[in-house]
Amino acid sequence: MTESSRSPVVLWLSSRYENIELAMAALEEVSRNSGIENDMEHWIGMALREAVANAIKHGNRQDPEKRVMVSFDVKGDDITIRVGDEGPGFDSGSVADPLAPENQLRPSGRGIFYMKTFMDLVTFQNGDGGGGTIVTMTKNFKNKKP
Amino acid sequence: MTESSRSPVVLWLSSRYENIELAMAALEEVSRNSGIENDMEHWIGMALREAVANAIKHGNRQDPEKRVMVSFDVKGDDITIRVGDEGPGFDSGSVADPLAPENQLRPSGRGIFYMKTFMDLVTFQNGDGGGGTIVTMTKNFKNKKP
Amino acid sequence: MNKNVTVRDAGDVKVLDLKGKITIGAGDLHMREAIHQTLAGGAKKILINMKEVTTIDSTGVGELVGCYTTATNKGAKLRLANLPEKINDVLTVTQLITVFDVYTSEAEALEGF
Amino acid sequence: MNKNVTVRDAGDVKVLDLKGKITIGAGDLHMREAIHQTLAGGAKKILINMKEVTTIDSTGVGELVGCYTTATNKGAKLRLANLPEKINDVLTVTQLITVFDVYTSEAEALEGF
Ligand SMILES: Nc1ncnc2c1ncn2[C@@H]1O[C@H](COP(=O)(O)OP(=O)(O)O)[C@@H](O)[C@H]1O
Ligand SMILES: Nc1ncnc2c1ncn2[C@@H]1O[C@H](COP(=O)(O)OP(=O)(O)O)[C@@H](O)[C@H]1O
Repeated sequence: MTESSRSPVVLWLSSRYENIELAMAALEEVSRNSGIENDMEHWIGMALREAVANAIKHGNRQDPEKRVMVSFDVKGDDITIRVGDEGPGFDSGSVADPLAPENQLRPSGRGIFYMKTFMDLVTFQNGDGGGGTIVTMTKNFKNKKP
Repeated sequence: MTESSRSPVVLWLSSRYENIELAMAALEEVSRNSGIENDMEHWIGMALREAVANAIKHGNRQDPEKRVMVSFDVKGDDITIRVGDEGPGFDSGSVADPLAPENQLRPSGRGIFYMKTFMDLVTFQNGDGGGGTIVTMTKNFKNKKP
Repeated sequence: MNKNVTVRDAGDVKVLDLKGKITIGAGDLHMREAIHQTLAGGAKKILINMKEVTTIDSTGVGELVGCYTTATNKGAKLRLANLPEKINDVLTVTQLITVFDVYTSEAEALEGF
Repeated sequence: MNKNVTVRDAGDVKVLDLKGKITIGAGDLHMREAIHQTLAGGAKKILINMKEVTTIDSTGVGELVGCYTTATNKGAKLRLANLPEKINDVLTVTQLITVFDVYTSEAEALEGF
């Protein structure tokens, strides 16, 4: 194993919620191979759950024919996870703040917030021609949790 | 979940032996979602290990830049697993029989035999232009083990 | 799918024991159903015991919030007890820990309910 | 990587306790090293205790065969004991179960070694 790039792994999953556990199983393996500790893995896993759930729900609208791509890349002490879908894309800048008092009792709208809380950096890209979303999340897994 | 086609899942793994465990983790999830029992999963997993190991070793020659594709498809009571590599391809017809007396003490040459023993049907295809091998293995997981 | 909610009585309090993952597609709907059933049965005091919850995602958190609102709207009280540290953290970062009535133990939660 | 071979003495027999997965990239080389070391140390009787082996693949089986050949070539005897059912099945289908000297228990294997 070289230090510079370990365990590049890509999954293509059909859009079913049960496949979230498959992405989690992959994270578990990647964590084991890269020395990511259990607590850290838990928080990264939390962000991964949210990203894959959004790709299935909002992106692919649970169409099992549409795929969710999940990739894992470890370089040094950084893990980068990408989650892509074949959905309509969206404007991540206009998502409501779940901490605003008027949103506090809303039953939804916390997923992206959790992703940003538990990872160091989260960015969203829309695919060419507006189709699809790719979320890129990075975390230095040797740092303490938030 | 519809009966006709559950859990299509595709993995793209870099050519490292440790990623075999990732394919196994995926099989475990697929098995859970499809009602494949533990003993049956063990034998299917045995075939999967051999196929992925061959793709990494003989196909991609452990070049981590080259990818191994693993896909799972469940239709009714049949699971179909495909394992693809980016290697030179080979002629599966000319592989030596590991049960022949002169081969019994050879330290290798049993992988394909195990795949065929533990699955119902195993076929090999070479990619276009001779590049790559795709192994397709099918098993009725409601049948008894061999 | 494993049913990961069971309901029991502690005096006039309905106690819901949650277990495992409260996540999208998994435990999220069971909790809602159980709460709705107990409310439909006329319960005015509901205690959610989170001791055995291993993971909760934003959907699970949303369900908790929804159950809290539904209970309040029906004039019932809802309390949470035994939050594992990680679950506590998840509610804390979204500032929900102050919205919910949270107790460290079941005994404490039942007292003066 | 977990070392999944430990070596101990039972009289003049070297007992190798294997554990976990004897598979490509995992436990395959440890076994070979351990056998070579005990042979280099002059051992003439080696017992492989497979009790804790959960999985063996064709590479692991190949290593077993290789160890058997190496031992035989050095005038040493090699026995296997405590094969879990699935491991036994894997050796049976390739007709290796008759090649190896297999015993159901360690005591049986040590007797008259
Ligand atoms: N992959 C995606 N594709 C399209 N829209 C998305 C995607 N991810 C998030 N969104 C949009 O952003 C909103 C906020 O997402 P999130 O914070 O995860 O909360 P929730 O999923 O509970 O609505 C969603 O309601 C949806 O409109
Ligand atoms: N994916 C593959 N690409 C190229 N050659 C392969 C592949 N899989 C198997 N082979 C060839 O078939 C032979 C027999 O394979 P197998 O029965 O698995 O035994 P072993 O891997 O121990 O040699 C290999 O030695 C190799 O030459």
